[in-house]
Amino acid sequence: MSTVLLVSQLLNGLQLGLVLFLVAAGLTLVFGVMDFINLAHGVQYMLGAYLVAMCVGFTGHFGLGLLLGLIGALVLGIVLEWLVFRHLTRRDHLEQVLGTFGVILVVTEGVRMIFGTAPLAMPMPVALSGSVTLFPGLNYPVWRLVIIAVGLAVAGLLWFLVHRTRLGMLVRAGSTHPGIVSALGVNIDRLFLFVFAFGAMLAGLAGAMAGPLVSVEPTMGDNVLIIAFVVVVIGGIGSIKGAFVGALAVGLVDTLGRAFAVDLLRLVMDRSAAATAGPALSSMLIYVLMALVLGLRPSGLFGPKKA
Amino acid sequence: MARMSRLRSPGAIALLVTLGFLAALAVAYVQDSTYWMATLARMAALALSAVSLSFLVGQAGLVSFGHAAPVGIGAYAVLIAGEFGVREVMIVLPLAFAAAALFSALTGAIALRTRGVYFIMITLAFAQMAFYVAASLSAFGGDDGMAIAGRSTFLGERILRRDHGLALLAIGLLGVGLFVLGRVTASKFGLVLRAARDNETRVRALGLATYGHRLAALALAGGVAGLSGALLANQAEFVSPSYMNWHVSGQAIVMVALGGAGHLVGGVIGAVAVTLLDEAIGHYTEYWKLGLGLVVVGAALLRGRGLLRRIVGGQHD
Amino acid sequence: MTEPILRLENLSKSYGALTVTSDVSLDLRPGEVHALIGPNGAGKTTLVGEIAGAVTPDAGRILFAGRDVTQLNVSARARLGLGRVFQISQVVGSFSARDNVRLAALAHRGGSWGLWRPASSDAALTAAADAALDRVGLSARADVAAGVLAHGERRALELAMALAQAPKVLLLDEPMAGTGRAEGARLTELLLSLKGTLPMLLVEHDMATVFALADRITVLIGGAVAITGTPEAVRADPQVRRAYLGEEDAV
Amino acid sequence: EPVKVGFVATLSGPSAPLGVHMRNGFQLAVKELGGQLGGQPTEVIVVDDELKPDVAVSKVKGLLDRDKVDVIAGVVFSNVMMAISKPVFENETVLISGNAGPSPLAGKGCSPYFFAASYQNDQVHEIMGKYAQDQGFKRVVLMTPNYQAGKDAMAGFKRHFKGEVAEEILTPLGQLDFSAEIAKIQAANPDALFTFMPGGMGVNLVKQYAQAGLTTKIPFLSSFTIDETTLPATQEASIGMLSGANWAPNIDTPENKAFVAAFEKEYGIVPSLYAAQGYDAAKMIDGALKATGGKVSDKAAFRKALASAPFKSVRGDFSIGKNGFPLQDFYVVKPVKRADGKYETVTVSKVFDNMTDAYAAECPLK
Amino acid sequence: MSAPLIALEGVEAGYGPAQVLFGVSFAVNAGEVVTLMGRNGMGKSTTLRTLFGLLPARAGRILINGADLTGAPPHRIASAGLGYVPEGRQIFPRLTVEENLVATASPGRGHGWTLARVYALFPRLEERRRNMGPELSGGEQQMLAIGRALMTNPDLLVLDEATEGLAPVIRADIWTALAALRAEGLAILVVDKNLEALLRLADRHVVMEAGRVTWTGSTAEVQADPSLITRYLEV
Ligand SMILES: Nc1ncnc2c1ncn2[C@@H]1O[C@H](COP(=O)(O)OP(=O)(O)OP(=O)(O)O)[C@@H](O)[C@H]1O
Ligand SMILES: Nc1ncnc2c1ncn2[C@@H]1O[C@H](COP(=O)(O)OP(=O)(O)OP(=O)(O)O)[C@@H](O)[C@H]1O
Ligand SMILES: [Mg+2]
Ligand SMILES: [Mg+2]
Repeated sequence: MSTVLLVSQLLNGLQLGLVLFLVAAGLTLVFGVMDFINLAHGVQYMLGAYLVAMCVGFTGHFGLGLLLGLIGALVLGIVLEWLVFRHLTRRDHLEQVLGTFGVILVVTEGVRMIFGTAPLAMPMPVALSGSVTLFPGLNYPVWRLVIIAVGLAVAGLLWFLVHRTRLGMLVRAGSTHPGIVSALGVNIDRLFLFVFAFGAMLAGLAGAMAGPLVSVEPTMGDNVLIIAFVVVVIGGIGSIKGAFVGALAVGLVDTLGRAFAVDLLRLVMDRSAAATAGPALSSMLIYVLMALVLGLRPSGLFGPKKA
Repeated sequence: MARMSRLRSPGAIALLVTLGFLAALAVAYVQDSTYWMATLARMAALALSAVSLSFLVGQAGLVSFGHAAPVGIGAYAVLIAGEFGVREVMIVLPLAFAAAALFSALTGAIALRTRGVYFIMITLAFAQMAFYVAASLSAFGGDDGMAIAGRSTFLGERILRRDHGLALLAIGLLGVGLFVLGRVTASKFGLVLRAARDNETRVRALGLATYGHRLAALALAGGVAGLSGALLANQAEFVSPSYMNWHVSGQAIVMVALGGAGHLVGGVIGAVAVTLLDEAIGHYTEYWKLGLGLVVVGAALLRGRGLLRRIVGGQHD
Repeated sequence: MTEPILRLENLSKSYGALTVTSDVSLDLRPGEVHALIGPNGAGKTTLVGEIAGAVTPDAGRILFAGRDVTQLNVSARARLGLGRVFQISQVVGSFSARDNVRLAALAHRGGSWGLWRPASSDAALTAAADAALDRVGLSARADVAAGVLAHGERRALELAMALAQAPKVLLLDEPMAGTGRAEGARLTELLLSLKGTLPMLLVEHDMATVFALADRITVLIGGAVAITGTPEAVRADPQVRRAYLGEEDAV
Repeated sequence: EPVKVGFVATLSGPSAPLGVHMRNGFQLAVKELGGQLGGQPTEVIVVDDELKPDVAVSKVKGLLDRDKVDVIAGVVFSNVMMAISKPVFENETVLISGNAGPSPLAGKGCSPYFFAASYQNDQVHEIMGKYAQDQGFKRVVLMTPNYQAGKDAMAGFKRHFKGEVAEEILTPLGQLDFSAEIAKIQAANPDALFTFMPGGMGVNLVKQYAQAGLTTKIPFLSSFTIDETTLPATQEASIGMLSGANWAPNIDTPENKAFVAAFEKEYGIVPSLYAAQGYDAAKMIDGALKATGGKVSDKAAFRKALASAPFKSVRGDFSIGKNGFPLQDFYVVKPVKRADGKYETVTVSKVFDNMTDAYAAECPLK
Repeated sequence: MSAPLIALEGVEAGYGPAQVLFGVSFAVNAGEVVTLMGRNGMGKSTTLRTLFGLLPARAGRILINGADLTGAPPHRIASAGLGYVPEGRQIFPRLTVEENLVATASPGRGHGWTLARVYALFPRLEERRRNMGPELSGGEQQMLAIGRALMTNPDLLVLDEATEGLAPVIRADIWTALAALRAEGLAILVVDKNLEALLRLADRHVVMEAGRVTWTGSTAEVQADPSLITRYLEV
């Protein structure tokens, strides 16, 4: 196994992990802060991709389109919060699952009615669409490097926001005692709205980042949602640090598993058995990882000790 | 008061539901609508699965996001037994029950270390593993799935071949399932289960080991779900990993939530509602999921608690 | 001298740099009320947790009824006869008060694996529950959901549950907290009536209760035993007065 | 005697575009025929199989029992086809595939009630195998999703390709990110890549392959990966890649010209081979009914008429073999950008002429 | 004379179908210390929750500085100058001790409470400032809840069983601290079981019975007629 291959696979894992982090960060915040299970988070990822694709197409300028699209995602987040989600916070988890599942159906079908079922193209600046030589023998797509940079920047920003600002403290306080926070003079509804819209925008950003790599279609959020949940619980609910570590772990395990599972299995079994067992194993790997983590640490890596 | 509570007794509820289904089946039979008979069989099977999930969610407080796995395992039990030439209901059903219960108990042994949302997700993880294992069983159709050798027989008779025969079996199992799970809910075992759902620290401090009770509840619900899977496999005469898709688990939760988790019948109501909605809207528009979604969101928003709690009233005791 | 029913030998426990239990040894004799007092954060609740099995000590042994229970978990110890009243009420909120106590009685009488007969049809269970509720004066509130009870009533319910459990030893973590004058007086009376038959380890900041009930008092300061002795000896101890009792007239 | 057609298609989920194309093609034909098939007023009942075999079976039973349809048509995916074929055949109803052509139905398990307006699945992979062989490629990497159709694709490719298979990569179904696999392919540095990545997976792969800058270095040979259902999403990224097909918009027959124009006018999108097959499926029923004088009740006559392929396919050469599968031509196609900015495939070369599938010989029907 | 700091006028409230408060009326003036007394379950905590808007008032009015804030969200009521020490401590478990204090603080108004002053009042909190909320002992949590309310710099401090579970010496400290706050002119509304201390601290007393105010009067009146206590607070 060459170093080049290993390095590029590590980069790939990192990049996948950071996209997952962008989705999981919003999810874990909303989850941790409002004790709200938002299944519709994947839909916001999808909407982000659609909005940015549309705005870029409309303005003909990538940066401007991205900005407009993200604002759109923020606005849609606010609208959804206002229409549906705020009526579901402080309710049973089961009802939240029900309500947000309904939102998935409605929004997915709505997008399908408007944009059709066919996947959409995501225009991208030419400068970012090629690949660069990182070192001799390793060509790497520029866009994936951009994703890595954006993901790391957002991670830093979020960590600072949550752990170093008063807003972050309120967010953590509101997650367990919303009534008391508000009885101590803080407008809790506005706080929740903010967290929610911000989470929606992050999901939208993730969608926009992934858009040039993947098929932009109405159900693109489905699988991402599940994997993001995996990330969130591996890291521990409500923990940004956990989401970060969990996302990188999932990204790396998934990528490296797909890259090397077959080769590794070949060491212990014959070629054809490895060829079939390998892929089956690598698709299971992140779930195995999750079961392992939760089996050993029932509240995830960085979750509060008592859930 | 006394009469009300008798109406809410497990026996009365199971009987009412069974009679309701039987009446619908009778109408379908008279009209000779094999379609409706088949649909009723499917509905009863889905209701059975939803009832078992409702037992877990509402009584034990264990929200499983992997309920499709025991259902699928029950279905695969029928398929695999069939491939070995075993098609007798009296063997196949216990087999489906046992296999699904075993799976639930084994995975539950680990999953029960976690609580709340972590439990939701770890059950999903195990169900996904079951899904991928099923998809790699190339001898049994792999990802594509496989037709079962034929519907199960009852004491050697091929009475399930006719749709009303299968529907009768499904309705009967649903009635029995409701009755048994209802009794268990009201029993001392159920009392401990519900207490542990609300305040585990207290139950432990009383000297009751919650783990065993929960594990037993998981195995029981898993087994019942396995029966549901066996029925579904017979109804479709086809088994594939898509039985264990996470969408199916999600749909089961939606059924339970829609009907109200506070009472086992909520599962029946949810399953019937979702099936009928799918049927009713799906016939008119390609965008039927939009309609379903609107109904689901509306239900979640409009209702503080389960539909049924409105009708039947308070908590089950 | 009678053999103590509960004995702690050199228990220690730290959280990081903070030592919460420091080489604590004490015993509880049959029929005795042994009070455990000390400043906030002295480690009383932690010690109760170690006895109950919720907190694992770093070192030391716990002997209960002549048996080493250090390795047993919470429910195993409860089954051996350790009853506990929590500092922060732990009741099953959605159950009626009666069902809460019924649950406790069930734990004591066994049969929690009864899968078939309705729990409500067991008359003996209901009778035991009603008796316990009556003892703490909650009969009138038997059908009210525990989550809806006022704070003070919930304290009484906790005690009723502990009684229904028919424990060999009762661990009481601030049973008086939150009870009013009248309820407090009744509780003290109830505990007095149990005295002599049921050994109790009593953690309490209400000095009136402590001095009314305790046969012996152990004062914990900074996780370590400062003094164990009769109420008079403890009250007279200057260190205890300074660190704990203060100037407030302690009845 | 009005005709009722039950049309089964995947209309929700990520694979919906395929079903939508196929259904649109079918409905376009019915519309052009004045809402009639075989001169009879026709009702088409469309159901969504959700790509779940058990759901499909349940809905098909509804079509058969409640709606009492005369014909079942459509079906994009083979697993759905395998699941529904049994109840449909037991009901002695004709099943006309608009796309799925699983091998069991072509070989020993062939049925007198089954007719395909499409192809046998393996054939499309065989095109690329033959093409790779003809091009003189020595080492190729094969990559498909890890399921039966994927393994069939590899087998189909290897039927005509005699060079070395450097690596066989199986990927999880529904994969989003192919970076790991692309790095592996790059490291293996083969003469070409053959892949079968239907739907959204294909879109992801095409985009990521192009971004890695591999299109010009390692030829991209594919089946069911690049067509008019995915081109709107991949656009420029797909240029330079190749695919196998039994149809392309530029096939030069009058029927095809008319079909492509009408489809674009009606739906505003460029038709794909699924649309063409759906269209042909309707024309096939129409032709057969015309032959029986519009009678659906005479099932034997209807089947006999169908077997004679009584219509002019948009593909030109088209006849039905003894197992119900067509004999037709197969091409290598490539995507191009049209003057109006839309993308479509055009034929590069014809690889097989009037080809029979590999399983027909095993079919016991005479 | 200016309007009272807070005034409840005929307030009714309850949980679900159960009504708990039946026309509760009383007022607290600026700088005044008022107690709310009554046996367990009489509605004291419910009154405070309704005052803070955590429970909707079904009838009646809640006036703060003369402004009608009935139905206003809790944060508006708190911002009007009310600091709340809820029953059962309710500290924020995901925050450190120090974060608990500063998260909801509004510095620079009212009586000028700062972190330093709170730490001076409760040195134990300073020792544990980096610990997470749940790691505190019961009594430490109680101190934290009081400190947290002070950090909002209220004009009226509302304490619901704030000395529950505190060591006698600390309890004494808190009564001393409250007396000092009172001397600074801070108004206090207090629910507590410790009658002797309440009589020493408060100006006026409001006694509740079954959701109704059954007696109000001054400390002098209580001291003059000790039978009041037996009548209202004992069985
Ligand atoms: N999990 C933990 N992690 C860190 N420190 C802890 C933990 N649990 C308790 N402590 C600390 O241990 C000390 C003893 O706590 P404990 O609850 O036993 O006190 P206590 O004597 O019961 O006090 P009180 O009378 O106030 O209830 C406290 O300072 C507390 O902060
Ligand atoms: N969350 C709740 N839901 C329903 N009823 C409640 C709730 N909280 C309190 N109650 C009921 O309201 C009544 C008054 O309770 P409240 O807590 O106001 O009493 P209190 O005077 O503060 O008593 P205590 O001295 O015990 O704290 C009680 O009968 C209680 O059962
Ligand atoms: Mg304590
Ligand atoms: Mg109170």
